[in-house]
Amino acid sequence: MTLIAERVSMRFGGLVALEDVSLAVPGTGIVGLIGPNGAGKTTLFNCLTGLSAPTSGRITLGGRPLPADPAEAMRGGVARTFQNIRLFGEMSVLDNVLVGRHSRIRQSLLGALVRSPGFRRSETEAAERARAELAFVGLDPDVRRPAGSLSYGDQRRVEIARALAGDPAVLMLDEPTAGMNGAETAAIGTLIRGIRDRGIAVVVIEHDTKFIFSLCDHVHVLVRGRMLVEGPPTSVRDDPRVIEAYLGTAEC
Amino acid sequence: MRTKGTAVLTGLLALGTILGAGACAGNKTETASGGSGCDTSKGRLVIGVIAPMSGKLSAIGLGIRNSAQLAVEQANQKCAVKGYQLTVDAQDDEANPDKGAAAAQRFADDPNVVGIVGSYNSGVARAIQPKIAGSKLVQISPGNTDPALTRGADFATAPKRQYDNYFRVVGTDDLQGPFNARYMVEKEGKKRLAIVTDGKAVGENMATQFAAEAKRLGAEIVIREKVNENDSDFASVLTKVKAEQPEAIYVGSEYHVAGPLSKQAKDLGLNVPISGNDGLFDPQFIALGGKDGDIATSVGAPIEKLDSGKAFVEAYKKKGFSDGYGGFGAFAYDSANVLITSIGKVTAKADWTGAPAQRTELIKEVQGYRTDQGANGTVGFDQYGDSVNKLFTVYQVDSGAWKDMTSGEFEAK
Amino acid sequence: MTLDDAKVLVDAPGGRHANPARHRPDLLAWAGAALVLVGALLPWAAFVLPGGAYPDRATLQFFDAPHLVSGFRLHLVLLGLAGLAGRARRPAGIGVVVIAVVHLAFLIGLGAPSAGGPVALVGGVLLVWRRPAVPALSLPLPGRVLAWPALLAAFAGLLWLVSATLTAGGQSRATNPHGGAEFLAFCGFAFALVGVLSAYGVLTWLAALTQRHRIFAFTVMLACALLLPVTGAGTGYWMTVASTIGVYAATAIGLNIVVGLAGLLDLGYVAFLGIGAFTAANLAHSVPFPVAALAGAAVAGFFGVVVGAPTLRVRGDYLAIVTLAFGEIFFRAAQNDIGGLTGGVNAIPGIPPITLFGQAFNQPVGALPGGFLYYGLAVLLVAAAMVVLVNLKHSRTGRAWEAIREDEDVARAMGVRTGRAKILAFLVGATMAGLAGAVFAHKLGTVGYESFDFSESVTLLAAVILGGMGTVPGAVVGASLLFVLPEKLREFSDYRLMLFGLALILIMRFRPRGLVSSS
Amino acid sequence: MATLAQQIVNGLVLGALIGLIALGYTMVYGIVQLINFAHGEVFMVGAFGAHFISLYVLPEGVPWYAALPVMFLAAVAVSVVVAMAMERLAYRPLRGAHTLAPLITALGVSILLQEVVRVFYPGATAPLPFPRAFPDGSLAVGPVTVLWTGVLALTVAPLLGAAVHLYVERSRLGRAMRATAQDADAARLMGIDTDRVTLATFVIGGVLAGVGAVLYGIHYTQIDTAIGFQNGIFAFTAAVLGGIGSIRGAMLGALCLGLVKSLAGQYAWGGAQYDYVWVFALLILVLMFRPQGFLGRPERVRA
Repeated sequence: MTLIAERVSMRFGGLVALEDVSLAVPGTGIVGLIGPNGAGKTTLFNCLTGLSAPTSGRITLGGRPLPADPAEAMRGGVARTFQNIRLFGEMSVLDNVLVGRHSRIRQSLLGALVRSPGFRRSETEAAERARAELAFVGLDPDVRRPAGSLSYGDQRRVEIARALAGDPAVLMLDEPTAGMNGAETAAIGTLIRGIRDRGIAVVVIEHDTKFIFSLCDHVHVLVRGRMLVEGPPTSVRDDPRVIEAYLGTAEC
Repeated sequence: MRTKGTAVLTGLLALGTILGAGACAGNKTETASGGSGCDTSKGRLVIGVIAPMSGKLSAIGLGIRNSAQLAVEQANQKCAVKGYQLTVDAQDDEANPDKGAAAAQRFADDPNVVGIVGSYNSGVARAIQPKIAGSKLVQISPGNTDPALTRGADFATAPKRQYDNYFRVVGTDDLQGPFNARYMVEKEGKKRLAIVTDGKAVGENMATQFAAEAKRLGAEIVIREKVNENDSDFASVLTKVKAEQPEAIYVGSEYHVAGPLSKQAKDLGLNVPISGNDGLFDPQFIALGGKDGDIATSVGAPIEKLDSGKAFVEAYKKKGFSDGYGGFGAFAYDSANVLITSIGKVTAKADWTGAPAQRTELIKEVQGYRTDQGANGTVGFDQYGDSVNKLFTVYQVDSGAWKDMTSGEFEAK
Repeated sequence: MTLDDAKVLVDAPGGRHANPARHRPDLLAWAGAALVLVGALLPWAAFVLPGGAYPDRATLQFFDAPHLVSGFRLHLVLLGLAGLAGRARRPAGIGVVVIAVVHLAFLIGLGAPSAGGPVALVGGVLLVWRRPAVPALSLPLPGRVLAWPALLAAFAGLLWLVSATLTAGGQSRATNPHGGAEFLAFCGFAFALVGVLSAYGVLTWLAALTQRHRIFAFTVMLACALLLPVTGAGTGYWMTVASTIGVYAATAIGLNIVVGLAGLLDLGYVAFLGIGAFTAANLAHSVPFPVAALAGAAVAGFFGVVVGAPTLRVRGDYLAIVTLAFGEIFFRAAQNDIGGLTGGVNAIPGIPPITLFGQAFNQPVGALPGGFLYYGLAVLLVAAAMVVLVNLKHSRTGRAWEAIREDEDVARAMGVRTGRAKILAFLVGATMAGLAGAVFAHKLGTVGYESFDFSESVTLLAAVILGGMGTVPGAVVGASLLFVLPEKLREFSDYRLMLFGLALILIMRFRPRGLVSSS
Repeated sequence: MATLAQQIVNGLVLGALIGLIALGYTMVYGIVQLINFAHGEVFMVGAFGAHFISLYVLPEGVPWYAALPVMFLAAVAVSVVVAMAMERLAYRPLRGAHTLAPLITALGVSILLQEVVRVFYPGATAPLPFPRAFPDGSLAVGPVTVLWTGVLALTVAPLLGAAVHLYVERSRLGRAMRATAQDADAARLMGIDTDRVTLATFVIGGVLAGVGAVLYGIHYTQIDTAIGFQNGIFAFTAAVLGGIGSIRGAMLGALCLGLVKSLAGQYAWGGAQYDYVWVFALLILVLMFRPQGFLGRPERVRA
């Protein structure tokens, strides 16, 4: 399924956050989205995950319009993580991932009340799947601790496992390496490639241009609400407009 | 860690100190009740009191408890029940039926308890009655005025006794309300009447009975409104009342609503007399804003005109309780004395065991009880368990004090 | 070696030999334990009240039997012995201090304190002071052969503790004037007992066992609860109080779904109890109880959805005030006898007792105390509510609720239809409250609007939070505490509500996450 | 017409008195996000403080213009001390604890204060008459009458509200308060002593409650231990209606509440017995369509 944004604009009162931005996420591969602070990355991200509806333009997933509701977007196949980790801190790691699986679990309230065989089967299946995702991101599936008590890096991984548990077609990662050191960043890069290899399209927002250029198949550069450049990493990296945009802001 | 431990310790010590204070307070009354020269070899009998002793109604509840306590201490001094020492076990019901029912069950389980003085709230009584009916524990209420408690839901048309172990020494709403109406319409000549109630059972029922009788006598009820029992601001309701130009306002509530209401009415330029039931008949009514010309009816003859009433008031004051006897203390005193006299007669025949048969015998004694020397004059019960004392008195505020105008019995016409 | 040195050594990391507390006996602590033992055997009162029949003499006789090791003296001896062991020292010490302070305060009030109290108090303080810094033990989990008897023993112990707490100090103040002191002292002992068990990791161990053998543990617990009437607490009075607790506990469990699981603060929750009660009361004379109860549950559930609807737009503390507003509206409507359904100020009187299979529930059965049937019904109600809570908590719905509580926006982003889930929480919670309300109506025999005012909502909320939000036994523990404590504190008549307020503050100060909580 | 005008005045007077309590609620909420249910009791103890001074300390025959300032001072002093003690002893230890723990503490404090006053203050088991420390009588404008005490409340409450507003906007401490309300962690990083700010907020709330208590007492001429809880609930409602955290909103919400109560009692279905129902129904409606209240900042969905 491809996620496509066509001529998306977003205005808050008089402020123009996005203007005529178009972007296509193919059914597979890793798409990078970079840009200086305030370029509108997060706004675009919010539109692509159904959190906010664009003022104009349209967003489609697999040819159908993306509902402007995060829950429905997730059900449609767009899963995400958060820039500043937002796990369900008091819930166990496994339960966190199971919430990610929420929309794919079929259970009736009555079945849950009497713990019917069908209910038990679905619970076991869901738990197995959640543990598999935890193992996939490199965590011990048997940890019983509350998610909030894990280390920073592990929390990032739980977030990714949680998003993967919902069988997404497109996984949106909001600064997945923020606050990580080189080795950790590299490990996340490997993990993201692994996700791509499962046939899931990945969109990564980052500040770290080096990381993006080494990881992505396709890179978009957003500056002041407009899509400045897009293309394969090699061509984007050397584009003078990108260099100028980044140097221009770096001096501030 | 250490500071936390210290804090715990300090907290516990503080708690202990407060509890200690509580324990002392409990004990003072305990030793005070002992130490008379009577024979108390057969042990101790308990008179249970159920009343609201905390919260908004605590002044009334504490008055009830203290008055019952007074009666019991006097009885102990006079050795009224030979061989036994009497004691009061007062339980707070917080004006909550559930709490009252639990306390009643506690009394019903305890063979040492001979009877209950209480409750004040009719709502609490409704929950108590079924709890103690089975164990035949006698209950005498100093404050329940809902007629349905004794005579059933169709009390006016088809009265039927509800529980043979339930009695009360106060007059009911269906007598006092009409008595008040008759005075207001016939003696005061008020033809346009407004009614304001506080949404509580006593006031509402009394007001309904008041309205029925007033209409029968040809007066008009121009408006009937309800205020919140916790409110202090009656300006809005009174503005509405004022627009109907009433000649008097009947307030179905107690002094803490009626007093300020009287003042606020006057402030709004609605200078008409306030009339109400025994809930208004309290010196505080005047302190809180009751004005000259305001009227209250109360059950029984004026307490100061009865020797027995005066004796009660003096004895109460002498005890130095921290709270006054309130509107219902005298009734609680009479209720307790009914129990004391009756238990004296029962234990004269056989030692107290608390068995249902003996409790039934006690019920019979209570039913047959009669005196003219109660704090409120005549005390006795009719076939429904209601008080035979259907005498009411009208009081009016005159130069900043209550003055009794007239007394009489109410006869339905 | 100074105290601080000792502390440093104890705190020093690693090493099997690094714990000098084992090798070097803490003489002061032992002295404390010895003082407690001595204090337990000394006389506590300077004189005995003269003469009189049994109850009078009992006032001080209680303190004047130096060599009779029973009651609080037995407790002190046990705690003193426990104080010899390092881990148990702190809880045992606190227990001793509470017992000593309570009795001393009572005796000082009488003007009759003697040596026993102060000696024990000093011993207790020493024990608390000389507590070693050792972590709680973690015990290995046994197989089923050992686990089942262990659980049986634990719940039997719990049954004993509950019964002993209820009966501590006797029932009537008139016949036992120091009942209040006795009760509080027992609470101190019970606290110490639980503390000692916790220090040795027994509680965590039992919790893990319960978790593992969930069904067995639940069955045993239910059986124990139904056995309460045959213990010392099996009087009509305690049955009445306990069935009231049961009704409120079941309601509180429903509230726990709304507040504890879904994180939706509801300040008008008692309205659902009221709706259930009024519905059942109106139907009481026309249909059998089970039908009336179901109708009460259904009507309450319907209103749960109505009240839940604003959650689609209103969040957090704003939601709290919306629920408060609904609660107030219900209260006023009930007071004014809306539609002739609530009886207004005169309430609905004369609701007949539940009668099933020809047995009226208010009549005694055999030798069992009166009110037993209502108690049994209340226990079943609570058990059912617990099953609902547990089963839903460990399901897709329950996880969605918890996710909403933790972070509603993220829950949405994870595909949870939060609006629907929140309304469902209100629906389930309100239905449970409605069912409880039906029992409430029949049990009390009368339903009036005063039973459902704001302070009752607050009490229910306090039960949930005191017990531990979102936990299964939490609401039951909280409700029990909130209803038993005021009943037992009756001995302090004027001061009881004050003490209750103080207790709320202190519990939140020292256990802000509730009494039943892992952390 | 006369009735309508009178009802509007009645509503405004009630609103002004509630507004002073609502200000305390809204400020504390703004700073620490705590629904301080015990704030009503701060108001209640203030009333008893003034009662105490007037009855047991001031000699008899002191003219009202001498007595009233003393009563204000006493009420404010008692309210402030209780508010500070509450913050230091009950709430501060819970800072950072689970959000609902302070709520239960607040309820505990509320019960404790009510009971302490009821048990230990002489005569407080029943409603007490409040000293008449202001000229009796009323101002009549055409058919509309307003008690002089009502005029006083209508003057003092908005003035105090404006003063607090200015203080929070202009003063150093006020800036610190706004910073703390925005983001306590950031404020702490900027060197703001948030503990002090919180305490100061409770103090201001106490001052307003104390002043409100005396105005309330002289206007309604009686006080009891329940006035705090009851009026606290209304104040809380008013604060939410106006937008909790907003100072102008609290005043506006309170005036609105007063008006709705008195006008609904006059004109709406069901009469005065349903006046609070209309107040609460309005509240629900407002929150449904404007969940942040009249003047509150909308709560943004974070992402």
